[in-house]
Amino acid sequence: MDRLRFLKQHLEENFIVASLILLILLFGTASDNFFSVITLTTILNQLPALTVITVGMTLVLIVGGIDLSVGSVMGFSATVVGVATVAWGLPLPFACIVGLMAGLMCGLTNGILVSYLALPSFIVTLGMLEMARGLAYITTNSQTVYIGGAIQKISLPLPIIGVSAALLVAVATVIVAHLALTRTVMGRFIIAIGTNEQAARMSGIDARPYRLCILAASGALAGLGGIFNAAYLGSADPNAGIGFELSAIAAAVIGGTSLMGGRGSILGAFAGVLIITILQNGLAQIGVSEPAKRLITGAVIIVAVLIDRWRGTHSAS
Amino acid sequence: MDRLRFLKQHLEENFIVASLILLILLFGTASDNFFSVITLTTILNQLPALTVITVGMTLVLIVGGIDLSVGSVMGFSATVVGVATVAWGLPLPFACIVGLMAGLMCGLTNGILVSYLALPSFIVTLGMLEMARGLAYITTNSQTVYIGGAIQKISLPLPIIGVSAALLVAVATVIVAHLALTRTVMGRFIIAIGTNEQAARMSGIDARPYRLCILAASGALAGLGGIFNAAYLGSADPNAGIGFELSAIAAAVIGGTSLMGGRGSILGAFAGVLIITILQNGLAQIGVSEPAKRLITGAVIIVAVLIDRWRGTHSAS
Amino acid sequence: GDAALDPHPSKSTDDSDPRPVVALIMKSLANEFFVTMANGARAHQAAHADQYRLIVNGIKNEVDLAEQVGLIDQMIASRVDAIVISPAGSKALVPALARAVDAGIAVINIDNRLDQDILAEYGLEIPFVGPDNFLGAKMVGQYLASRLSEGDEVAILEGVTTAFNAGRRSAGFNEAAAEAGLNVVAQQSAQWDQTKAVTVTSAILVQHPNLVAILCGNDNMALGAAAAVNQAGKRGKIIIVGFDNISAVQNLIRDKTILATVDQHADLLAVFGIESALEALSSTMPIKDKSTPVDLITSESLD
Amino acid sequence: MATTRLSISGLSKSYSTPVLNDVNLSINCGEIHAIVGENGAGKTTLVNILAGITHKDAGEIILDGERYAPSGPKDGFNAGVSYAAQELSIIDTLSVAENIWLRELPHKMCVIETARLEQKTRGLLDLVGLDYLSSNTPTERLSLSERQLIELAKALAADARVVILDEPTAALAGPQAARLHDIIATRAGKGASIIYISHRLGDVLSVAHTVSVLRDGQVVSSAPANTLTVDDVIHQMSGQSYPKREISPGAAHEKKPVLEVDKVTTKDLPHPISCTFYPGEIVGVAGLAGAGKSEFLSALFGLTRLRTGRISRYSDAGSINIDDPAHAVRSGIGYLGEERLSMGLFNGHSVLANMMIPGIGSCSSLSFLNRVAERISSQDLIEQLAIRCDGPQQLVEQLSGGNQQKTLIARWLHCGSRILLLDEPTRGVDVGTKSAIYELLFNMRDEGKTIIVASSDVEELMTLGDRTIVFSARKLVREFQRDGWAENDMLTAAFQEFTDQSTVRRNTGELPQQNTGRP
Ligand SMILES: Nc1ncnc2c1ncn2[C@@H]1O[C@H](COP(=O)(O)OP(=O)(O)OP(=O)(O)O)[C@@H](O)[C@H]1O
Ligand SMILES: Nc1ncnc2c1ncn2[C@@H]1O[C@H](COP(=O)(O)OP(=O)(O)OP(=O)(O)O)[C@@H](O)[C@H]1O
Ligand SMILES: [Mg+2]
Ligand SMILES: [Mg+2]
Repeated sequence: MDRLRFLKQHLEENFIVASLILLILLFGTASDNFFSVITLTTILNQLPALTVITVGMTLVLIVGGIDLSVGSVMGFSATVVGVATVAWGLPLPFACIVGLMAGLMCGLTNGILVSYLALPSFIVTLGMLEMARGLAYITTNSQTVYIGGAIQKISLPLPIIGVSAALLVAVATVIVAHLALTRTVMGRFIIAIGTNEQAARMSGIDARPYRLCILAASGALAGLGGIFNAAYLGSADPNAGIGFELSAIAAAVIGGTSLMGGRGSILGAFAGVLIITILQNGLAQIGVSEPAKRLITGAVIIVAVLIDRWRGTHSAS
Repeated sequence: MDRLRFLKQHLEENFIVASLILLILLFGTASDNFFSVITLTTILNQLPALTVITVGMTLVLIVGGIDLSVGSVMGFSATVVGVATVAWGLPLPFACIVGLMAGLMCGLTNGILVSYLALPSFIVTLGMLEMARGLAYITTNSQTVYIGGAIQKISLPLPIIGVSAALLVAVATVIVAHLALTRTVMGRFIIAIGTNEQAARMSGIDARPYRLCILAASGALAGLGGIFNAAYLGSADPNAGIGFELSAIAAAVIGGTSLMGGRGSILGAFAGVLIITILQNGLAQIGVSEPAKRLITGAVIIVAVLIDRWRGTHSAS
Repeated sequence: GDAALDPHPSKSTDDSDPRPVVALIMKSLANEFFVTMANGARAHQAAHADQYRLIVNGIKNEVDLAEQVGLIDQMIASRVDAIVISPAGSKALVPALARAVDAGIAVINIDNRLDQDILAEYGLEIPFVGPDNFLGAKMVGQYLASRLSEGDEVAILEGVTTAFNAGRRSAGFNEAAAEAGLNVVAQQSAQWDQTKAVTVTSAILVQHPNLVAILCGNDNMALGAAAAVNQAGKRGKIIIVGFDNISAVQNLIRDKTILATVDQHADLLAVFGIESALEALSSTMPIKDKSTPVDLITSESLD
Repeated sequence: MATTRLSISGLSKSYSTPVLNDVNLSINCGEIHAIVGENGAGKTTLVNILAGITHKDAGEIILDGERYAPSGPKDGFNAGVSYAAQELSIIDTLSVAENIWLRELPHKMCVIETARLEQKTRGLLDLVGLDYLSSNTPTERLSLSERQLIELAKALAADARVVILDEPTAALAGPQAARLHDIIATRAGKGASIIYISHRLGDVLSVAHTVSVLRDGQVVSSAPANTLTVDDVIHQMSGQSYPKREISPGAAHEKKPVLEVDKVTTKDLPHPISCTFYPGEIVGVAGLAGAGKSEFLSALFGLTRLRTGRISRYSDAGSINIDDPAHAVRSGIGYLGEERLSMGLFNGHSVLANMMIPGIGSCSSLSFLNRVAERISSQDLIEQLAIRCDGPQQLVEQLSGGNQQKTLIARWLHCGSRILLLDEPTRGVDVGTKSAIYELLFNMRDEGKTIIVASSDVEELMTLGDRTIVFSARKLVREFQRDGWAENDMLTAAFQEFTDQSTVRRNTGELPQQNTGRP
């Protein structure tokens, strides 16, 4: 019984993997230099920020909410890191902690409003989307802050391992979140709350602290994404992360997370991040025009979910 | 009994009206020239596009979906109107029809994918958001198309009535949609489907054609919004409507529509549109800085829903 | 109508304050270029506080024409005396500006030139104060070409493709490249955005291993390109030039990561615009177009 | 000789395992045909196929001489088959009248004619005994039995040839069930065929003309009701019989109280309630529909805010006030709600996950789940309660209604609560399992636990309750000791607050006004 389920789940994730491989093959044939170590490094370099943010988003979606503020919070946190390093002269680790705290604060605010004032998360985080962007502009006086070499080390390959510290942290985040969701009591509770809050309440689970935690975590992860973004750019861009929320949601949903709550997979979401990142890269390598990029991106998002759905009905019947 | 229900509903809408009046008074004291006929005209001129799009969005939300593509579809339809007038030399009414059809096509595509392939509307319309924008760029070769005087008549005040044709159409749309939702059989079905699709199915209602119709209508209304936008600008802007989807959702939710489906009010949504438009106008007249604008906008969105919620718990207990 | 001919349209209802009101309408207040512009304007106003009052507005994103038209209407509603505008689009704003002129408001066009044909159609003459983006781009392109040899592969990062300035700058880059016989192997848009610029540059670097230089339509994209080059381990092997001279780019020019940029003096742009507006309010003579300087910024010129 | 209305032959349906296997059945015009069987026997699946909600794998259905193969519920209605489902199809955001007439709202050019709708609804509400409700009351406010009656009214609204009622009385009190039986007898007298599914075998034998027994996906017998006894039917259903258990009264009042209700009022319970519960007793809560039983239980669990008074929980750890479900569960109180779909089940998740939720602590260490322990516990519970499923990993929404109910009961058995609040615990549960559940409850009582059971089934309360408290019109009116009362005494008490029919209307009908009239 259990074996069968495992196999089925395996197959499900394989469908996403199949989409991924298809995409890679397509770009491989369309572009001469797609299959190269440098392409791989390029893609790996781009992953960390979207990955950690998508992990947060997936958790929020599973608990039955949505977090539209991640992109702005990421931008805000990046500017905080930038200003903390450059203007206040904090050493990098402290600056990063301050950046994380900025993200956490935004997340906590979202969480308190959603949990304890029972406001819809869509609206609260939409408000925060505006406000965190405003804060990012205030922090930097709307200017890009050049940080310089030190912070870039976070996103440059480490000597022996060959991948960056940012990527390691991002992958660790994926693993920890996956285990927390599937193996812990808290994970069960989060899924229960997302599935049927009323029933969870009748089972003695108070949804509010969990909602609060998850939204705060999403804020903190967006803060982490901000650090990665600053490291990636070597500077703090107050406009960083515009539209990131939609990419993160798309990645989560491509990976099988339901927008209705109660259902989702962190590993699947990670596969979704890979698909989106590879798509962006491949399209840039082929050098297609901006309109064509839009058309192709839109189509791939729909087709990826279509494949997922087709698999769903196919394996169910 | 009926009287009481009516009164209650009346009171509910009054809470939004109270928020509105508060906002107007605030701006009236903060800016010398806020209370003037020309401010009123300015605001009335800006209403039509957001109004019709919010009507579509509200219907989609009530039937349990979401339409993220409205902004892009509006842009696409505006460019189609522009190209039809300028490049193909179609007379204005025909060009407008072609523009409406463009919106309708996008909406139908959304509708078919959501209803008959059972894909989540969030993702389908996210894909359409990208694709329609790509189409808008292709249509105009990424350039603003100058249309000229004829189309502007739509958004200029009519001689005797003193308001524009666009506004008349928009208000008519609000009224028709309100009556359709509250008085017709189809309205009941839409509410039923949005509340509990399974139960609706057991009662012999097939959700698919209704979902399809509503999403198609939302596309057509976005097309209408595109015509209004082109009329407002006197030219077709391929970037028109970026971020409109979030404004429309915010307006709908401020007006009491639930993102969970089954509950919502067209009149409330219209009040939401007024709040958002007045807010934008007032902030511009005071001339606050961009970061402050963001902070205030975000806060107003949250506070408006907070007032709504406070009213909800208050009248329920 | 008649109001347009009135040289002193002091319609401000606030009689206690006789100073005229000048509205500065920009493309965005979230972009350093326009922040500099706004700061220049505010500094000027502070120095000439007795002469006029200032309202500064910008739109949320640089491409939202409808929002900018809305701003113009709001300024008409606020009964300002003059509008100094950096238009988000060269065509779509003309009708709204025509309304402003009809309402007796003096209008000055800065930064991004309005479409002459459409102005003519409305019978408008709106003075223009601004730099020549094409010339600036060509200038930095030529400076770059002097470091390269014929046949070298270069790439262009373009801004938002629908923006007029983006097109002018790309055209300037292309002309400089053509004159020097450089080979433009890629031209992609990174939407003025730093993060997108890294993605696009990284991909171009993979696709064109022999690339020697990248010309960027603004400094944000230049910063992104520099980060991408750094990540690809090609630091020092690829020359980058930008546009706008934002403060963050100056460090990189000093350490030679970025070769050069162009300063179009955003602060002066607003000041010249406001001065033209004040002139229009106080004289009956038609106001002449003014050209603002474009300067090449290199590590030498920074010191 | 009556003519055949519906003839089913060779009907089969399989999911992962066969559910219906070559079912043959024939139903006449004017006949009340009962279908009985254990939980998971396939009754709901069978009628779902008739209503067009599920599609058959094989077999043929003849309706009045014509082949009948509905492709959806709409086809079913059009063919004159109306259906009151086990999982109620009430839409919360619509009014009573709109729910009843949803598929044929009276309209002129698409605009709903409110006056005609109201008038069409009035008669139906009177018929099912909801005369005190206004036809535009929103349905989300109604109690479970009221919702069940609305579902019935909906099925009776159309003048159907075949009326399918799947456990229509599961939440109804005696008088209401009797009323329903009168209604269907009248309908049958006019020529309609009624398919009646119920686990209340006494009712079945008194109201039905024919009784068919479904077991292992097949019809094992189909016989006139007057030739059968309850024991026969039970035997045919399960292949075994259940001897009546000797009930020993609980050893209550020996210790100090565990739960004390002190002058409590809530929004829906306006009259102060005081009572005390002790370890080692089962307390029944009786009352008619809307009497306030459920409201009382949810107050005990901390779900409803108290207006006045307080509820104290005494345990070894001291005394606390119950004001929140999370506190209640932590202090060892378990609660089974009456509405299993919205208040209990986590659809889309496994039986295991559904069972383990409140007691998950015992299957985890340092908050990490112990999957082996989970599987073993859930397997045990499945056997203990005879839950028919493919294993602990099956999705809970695929279980039959009765088995879902058992899954929810299992949840609290596993949790080891000291106090159990059970609202309609055996709703839709078959006779065999019902006695197994009673057995479990008695054992728990004998271990010193306290069990409070609200039920609309008087027989159940007589069996279980060491004492029974009776609500009438949202007021606690009487308390009976075990064996100190007969069914009639309870009814008298339950009607106590209603001196005549008009008071019934006023007493319950005033509710919505109270709610909206509040500031
Ligand atoms: N969608 C499904 N997938 C898998 N199995 C199903 C599904 N629906 C029903 N079943 C199985 O079919 C069997 C019969 O279920 P059904 O609901 O018809 O039983 P029932 O006789 O109505 O029982 P109850 O008295 O509990 O209502 C059950 O064992 C159930 O697990
Ligand atoms: N949310 C609500 N708002 C208003 N009235 C309510 C609400 N919930 C229940 N009621 C009313 O309160 C009364 C008591 O309901 P309750 O559910 O406690 O009845 P019950 O005794 O459990 O009946 P049943 O046997 O039908 O379950 C009913 O008349 C019901 O209509
Ligand atoms: Mg059943
Ligand atoms: Mg009840």
